[in-house]
Amino acid sequence: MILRQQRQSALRRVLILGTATGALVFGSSAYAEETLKIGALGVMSGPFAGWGGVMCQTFKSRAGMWNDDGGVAIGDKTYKIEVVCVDDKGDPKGAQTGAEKLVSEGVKYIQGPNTDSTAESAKTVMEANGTVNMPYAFSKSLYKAPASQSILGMVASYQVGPVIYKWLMDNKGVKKIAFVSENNADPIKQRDEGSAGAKALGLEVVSDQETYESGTTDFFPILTKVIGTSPDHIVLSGVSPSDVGPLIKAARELGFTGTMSTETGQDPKAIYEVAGDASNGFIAAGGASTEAIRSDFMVKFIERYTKDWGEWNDVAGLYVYGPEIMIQTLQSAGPKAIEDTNVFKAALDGFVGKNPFLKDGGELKYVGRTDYGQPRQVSVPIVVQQVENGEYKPLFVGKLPD
Amino acid sequence: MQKTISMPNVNLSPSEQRSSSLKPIGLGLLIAAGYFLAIPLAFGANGYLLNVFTTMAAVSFISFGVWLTFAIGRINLAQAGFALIGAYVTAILVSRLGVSFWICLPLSGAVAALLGGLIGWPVLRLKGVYFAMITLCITEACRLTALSFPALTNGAQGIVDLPLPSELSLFGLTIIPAFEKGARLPFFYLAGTLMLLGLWFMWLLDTSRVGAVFRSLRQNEDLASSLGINVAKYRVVAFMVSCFYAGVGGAFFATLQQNVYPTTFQVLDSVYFMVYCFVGGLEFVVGPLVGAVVMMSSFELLHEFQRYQTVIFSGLMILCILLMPNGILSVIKRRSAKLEEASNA
Amino acid sequence: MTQVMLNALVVGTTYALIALGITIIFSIMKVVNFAHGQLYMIGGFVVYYFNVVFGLPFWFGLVMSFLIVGLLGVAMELFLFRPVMLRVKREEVTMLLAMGTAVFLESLALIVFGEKQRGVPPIATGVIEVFDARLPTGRIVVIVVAAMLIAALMAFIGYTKTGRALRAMAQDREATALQGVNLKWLSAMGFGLGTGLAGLSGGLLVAIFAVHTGAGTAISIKAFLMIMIGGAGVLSGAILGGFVLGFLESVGYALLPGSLTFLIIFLIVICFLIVRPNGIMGKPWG
Amino acid sequence: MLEVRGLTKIFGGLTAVNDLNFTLDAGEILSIIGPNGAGKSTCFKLIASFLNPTSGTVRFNGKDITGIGPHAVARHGIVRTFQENTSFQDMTVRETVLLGYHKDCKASLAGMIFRTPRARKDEREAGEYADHVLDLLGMAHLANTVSAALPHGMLRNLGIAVALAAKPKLILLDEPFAGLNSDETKRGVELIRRIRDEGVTPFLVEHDMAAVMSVSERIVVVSFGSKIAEGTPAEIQQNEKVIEAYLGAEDTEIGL
Amino acid sequence: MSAQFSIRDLAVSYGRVRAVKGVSLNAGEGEIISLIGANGAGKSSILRAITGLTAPESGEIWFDGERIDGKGPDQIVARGVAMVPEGRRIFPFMSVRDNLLMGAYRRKDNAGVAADLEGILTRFPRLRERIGQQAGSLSGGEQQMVAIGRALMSKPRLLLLDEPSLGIAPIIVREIARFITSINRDNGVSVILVEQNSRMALKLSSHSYVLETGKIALSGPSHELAENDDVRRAYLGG
Repeated sequence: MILRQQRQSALRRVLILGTATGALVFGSSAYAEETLKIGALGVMSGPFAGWGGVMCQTFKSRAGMWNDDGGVAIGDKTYKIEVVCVDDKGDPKGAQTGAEKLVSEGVKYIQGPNTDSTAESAKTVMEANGTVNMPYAFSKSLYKAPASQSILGMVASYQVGPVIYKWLMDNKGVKKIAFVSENNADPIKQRDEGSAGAKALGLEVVSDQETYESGTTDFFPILTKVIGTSPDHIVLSGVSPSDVGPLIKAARELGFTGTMSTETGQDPKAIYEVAGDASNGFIAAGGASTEAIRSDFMVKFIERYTKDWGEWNDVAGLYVYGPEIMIQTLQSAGPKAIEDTNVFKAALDGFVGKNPFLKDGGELKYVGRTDYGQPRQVSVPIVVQQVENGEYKPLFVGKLPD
Repeated sequence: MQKTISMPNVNLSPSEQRSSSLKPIGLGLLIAAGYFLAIPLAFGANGYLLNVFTTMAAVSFISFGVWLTFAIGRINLAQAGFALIGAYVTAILVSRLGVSFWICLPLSGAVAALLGGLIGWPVLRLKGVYFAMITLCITEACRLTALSFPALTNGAQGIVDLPLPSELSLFGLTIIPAFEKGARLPFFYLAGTLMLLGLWFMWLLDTSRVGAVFRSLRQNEDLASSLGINVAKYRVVAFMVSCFYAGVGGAFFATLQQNVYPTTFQVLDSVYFMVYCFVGGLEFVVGPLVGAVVMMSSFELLHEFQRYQTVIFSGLMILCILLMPNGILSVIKRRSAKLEEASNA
Repeated sequence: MTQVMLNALVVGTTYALIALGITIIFSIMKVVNFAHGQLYMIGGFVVYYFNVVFGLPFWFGLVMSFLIVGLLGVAMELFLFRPVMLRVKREEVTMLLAMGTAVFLESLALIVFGEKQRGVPPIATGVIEVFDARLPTGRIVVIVVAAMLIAALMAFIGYTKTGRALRAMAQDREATALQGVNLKWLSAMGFGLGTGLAGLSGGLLVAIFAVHTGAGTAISIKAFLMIMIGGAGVLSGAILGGFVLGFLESVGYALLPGSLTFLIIFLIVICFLIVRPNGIMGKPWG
Repeated sequence: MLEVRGLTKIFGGLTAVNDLNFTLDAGEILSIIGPNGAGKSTCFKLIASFLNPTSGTVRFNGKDITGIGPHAVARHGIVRTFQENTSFQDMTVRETVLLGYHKDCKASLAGMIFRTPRARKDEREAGEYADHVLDLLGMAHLANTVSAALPHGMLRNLGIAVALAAKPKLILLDEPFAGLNSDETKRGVELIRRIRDEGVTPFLVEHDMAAVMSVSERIVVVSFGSKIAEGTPAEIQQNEKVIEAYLGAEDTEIGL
Repeated sequence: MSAQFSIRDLAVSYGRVRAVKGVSLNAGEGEIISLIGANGAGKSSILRAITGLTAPESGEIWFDGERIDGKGPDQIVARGVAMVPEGRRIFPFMSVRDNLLMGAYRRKDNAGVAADLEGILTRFPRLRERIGQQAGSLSGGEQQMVAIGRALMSKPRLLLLDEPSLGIAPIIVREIARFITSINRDNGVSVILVEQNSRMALKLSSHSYVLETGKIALSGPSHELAENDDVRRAYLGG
């Protein structure tokens, strides 16, 4: 059924867009009056399509909800949100061209990119044009001065990691910890930060040099070696959604009995589908979609997303914070910020927004002063949760340092 | 010098004789004028389009190298690997040693060419799919090397925040002013200059005796060697020239993006360089340029289709190969030949 | 070390199955099918849809993965490769066509199947301990099935009339036509057999690994490595190549830091091909 | 001029050429005959250095040229032709012949690309020589025809033309008469004599007995890689070993 | 004579090159006819057109009262036409047995196939010795035997032979010649023989056609042609 739905909508879309081919040349300006164009730039094809694709879909669904409510009020006017997604294919060259494309269409606010290499390449464009973007990448040079246009759109793994490790030390008696990661910029960076964090907590890091290549199907060889160091806990650093299930499954099949975790957002259903019962107890940072803590608004969003894209993806619960805080900040900064991002940036410091996704509400604000010297990170609650039969059960909710 | 001789018994259509209908110098001037005058006048204020044209020019520059290896009958999937080498040479020299970009640019090409020569010497003995596969392995090996030696390449983290090109001066005379942050025109002109120089050199090469030797290698290496042509030497020369183009192009992209990662150039890039040569037409020096322009602009135009962009793009690519297996230029040439024939009749 | 050897055995068997499909296509069409990994991926999704979404038995899905991906291959041969090969002689064109098909299938799969990774319920549970090593029962089932499939395929190619004709066609198409073989039918069938094997391996392996739409390229590159090691177009070479790569990978991961393993594998393959361009079992075709 | 000593080539257990010895004097027309697969072509490839012998030496004008590579052999003055349709498909006849002159070009690589005066002089000389060769072979009228469109018989001539354009001292002709009728063969024989008169020594591999007998001054017969006889055409026709292994006796029943 | 096989006004082109320009010929049942001429005269093109490897440009080909031009090679083989291609074209990496069995691809009578295989091995004892060997490792003469045996395995009623003597020692050529006459005589198979070895062709056949640049220059009973002065000068070196 899911399949058919998607196909039908796919077909319709192609037909509609096909007839509009004539008008597509360099972006239409039909709605310019009351429309606020916001971009999403990320990897939407290839092995990492799960990141940029979900980011784009999340944003589109959230924008759809705003528009259904009549739009977003900024100052005196109400704006409809139009989301323009650009696929950078995970290619730095594509990210730069894509960023230029969004800029040329008058976009001032962008979600993404999703990886260090694409975010770094887009940065040159962002800085030159005064465009604000929210990368989901952890390279510090994106957020530290002289850079000023990028805001980390999520909780950094090296912030989540220690929180989880501390909890594990206190509650599960973990002493020895091992890290496994894919041999790629972001995962390796997260591994290194995670490993340093674990050492700082006094954990014994028994293995943190093992990496596997993108596209590996069989993780037995790599995990054999990791498990050989007999860790109590294995961290899958920056693991891509496509690898997490097979990794958990392989570790359990190799007889690993300790705990496992990752700091990035993962979809529990997908993990459960691949790893089955082996996935139970797997710890991941997530959004706010678990039943115990989510608000009614979150439920609505989940419904909307499911309606738009056929199936809920828990990662969307993480990506939805970016657009939310971006729009809320715009509202608080006022209409001038629509054209001038300096106004927006100036508003970051004192901004306090509402978190509509958690039952208990809570604040949305910007942090990162300690890490970057300026508020360049979205502060969202760290929801640490555990997979149980394809669902997340929340373990605890942590907070980011200022 | 060349006498026109009547040809009894054999009826040849014009396409069977090497025609000079694409008048090279005029075409070169046209491309130069279009690029350096028309585009900046029309789109000078549009950063996105300038970036697209810059990328097109630089990518077709790299593709010229692939075209040359096609000319000697080799399917070269190593181009992205050598571009990555060039990119890292520039990144390392510029960021660690503060060497001027203007020295790094040709130097990256030279390093890539040198490595290409060393690797090419044994590898070029292979032909067909074997050569294609081994060059694919080379591209992967380059990426993995960049990942595996962080002391030099900073591993997976890449080398970031590369400085923009500084002023190029000779005897106190400023030839090229320093690039300003956010200014796109300098890169646009630089890419265009590279592209035109690359095209000019390819044209010189192709129409010279060396070009004829290269073509003979594609068609029959044994026959060529029986005539005293040092086949091994010439194919290594072709490969080195190709790698030089890759290295320079890689250095350009590293500077344009101000960063380099192991994933900056990958197998898929190699494939696309090949695609551009093909779509344009392998018989024509300007083939890679035409192919890059057509394919990249159609990809950009397909942005509106959002998540169907890649499907439609690859579908178009397949159609292109199905309908024009010898490239766009061959179709144009055939049509003009037909028109000529018709007007003669 | 037992674990490393067992890993090598599991990986090798599955790789051999993957390599067989691509080598069949290469031997009969002289086409390096760059879309092999994507077809493998589609095979995995076929099994997923039949088994998980439609709730039918795994083995039924497996048969369907062979049939559906095989038919896809037949269509590729009929509508893409044959018309192009009739018109152009340069082998680059078919290679490029295969690359285009790979990109097309992958992006289409992303739209149709979505971005999530998929898996199926385990076909067998439990783990067997062999000395100090562990071997999950699911994996045993998969290698046994894979080995049986390989044996069946070898028997088919070696001892049946159609298999003989396939071998003949790989050596000389015209001479084969002169024996009364309908080449059009046979080469479409051969192509379908090759892609069907890709689908079958994808479908079988989804039982122990997982599948997502971006999985293809890496599989393709590994498949190329295997057939290059073993000798392109030689069935026994593909099997050998699969095991050699599986062994190198398992041992490499056990002894070396991560990324070095594949760097070294690539370097070995490059050096090896320089010395022996036709692979271990390679025959100088044509 | 050419001296072949103990030439042996083994392909994975299969002995293609076995301890072959013979010499060739300048200006002499020598032929190797034998059935296909007897090792004639392999022998040619070994002399022209397309293959490395398992053992044995090839000397040319006193210099050892064993296994130095085809282009180096060509530079010593030995150029071979190929069987049948070997040509540069997409090149015109004149372009092909110009290429044959390549080894006598004196300009450097860069010089060729950037058209130095030296390179232009080379081109002029190559052009003149190419026209001379085409005239010699009666192909001037086909100068601008693409090889692939050449009439069948002309391809062989093109092969000889391009070999001659390389100014050889010794030309190895691989089955120059295959597929010719007797008329054409006769003209071929004349052409070979004319080549010899130009100062190029022809050396043939052939299995057309009649043609070989009429053109050769000396014949070497090989069977299964080994030389079984050597001598003048008349001697060969009477040689018992040759009759037994190669020619056979006439069959009265079918009249052959 | 009612012809079992006939060609009318056949024309064959490759691209712009016309290889065969309006050729007509007939062969009666059980007859051997030969086509002689230089390379490029169009002999092989005619055979390729008959077997369906090349589609004729125009003209008709009739076999057993049925028009077979435009049909695929598999259809034509099914009707009882087999060809031994120029250069033998055996499958070098297959055993001699598999090569021979390939010839019987279309046959369903397994017992008959086994008997015919036995018959061929009896006729060519050398092949029996090498039955399991890869065909590529055989000598030229033996390969020719495999190629002819393979063609016979399809039980043809018309056998096309393209240059069976090419590159083969005269001593073996005789053996093959004897074999051709014997299968013609014993099995009643009609034969179209294409040869450059004009002497052999004229000896073996009852009727011959001399081809020059795609056209029939001369034709007639072979023994008459053998006496013709033009033929003697051009083809027999007399």
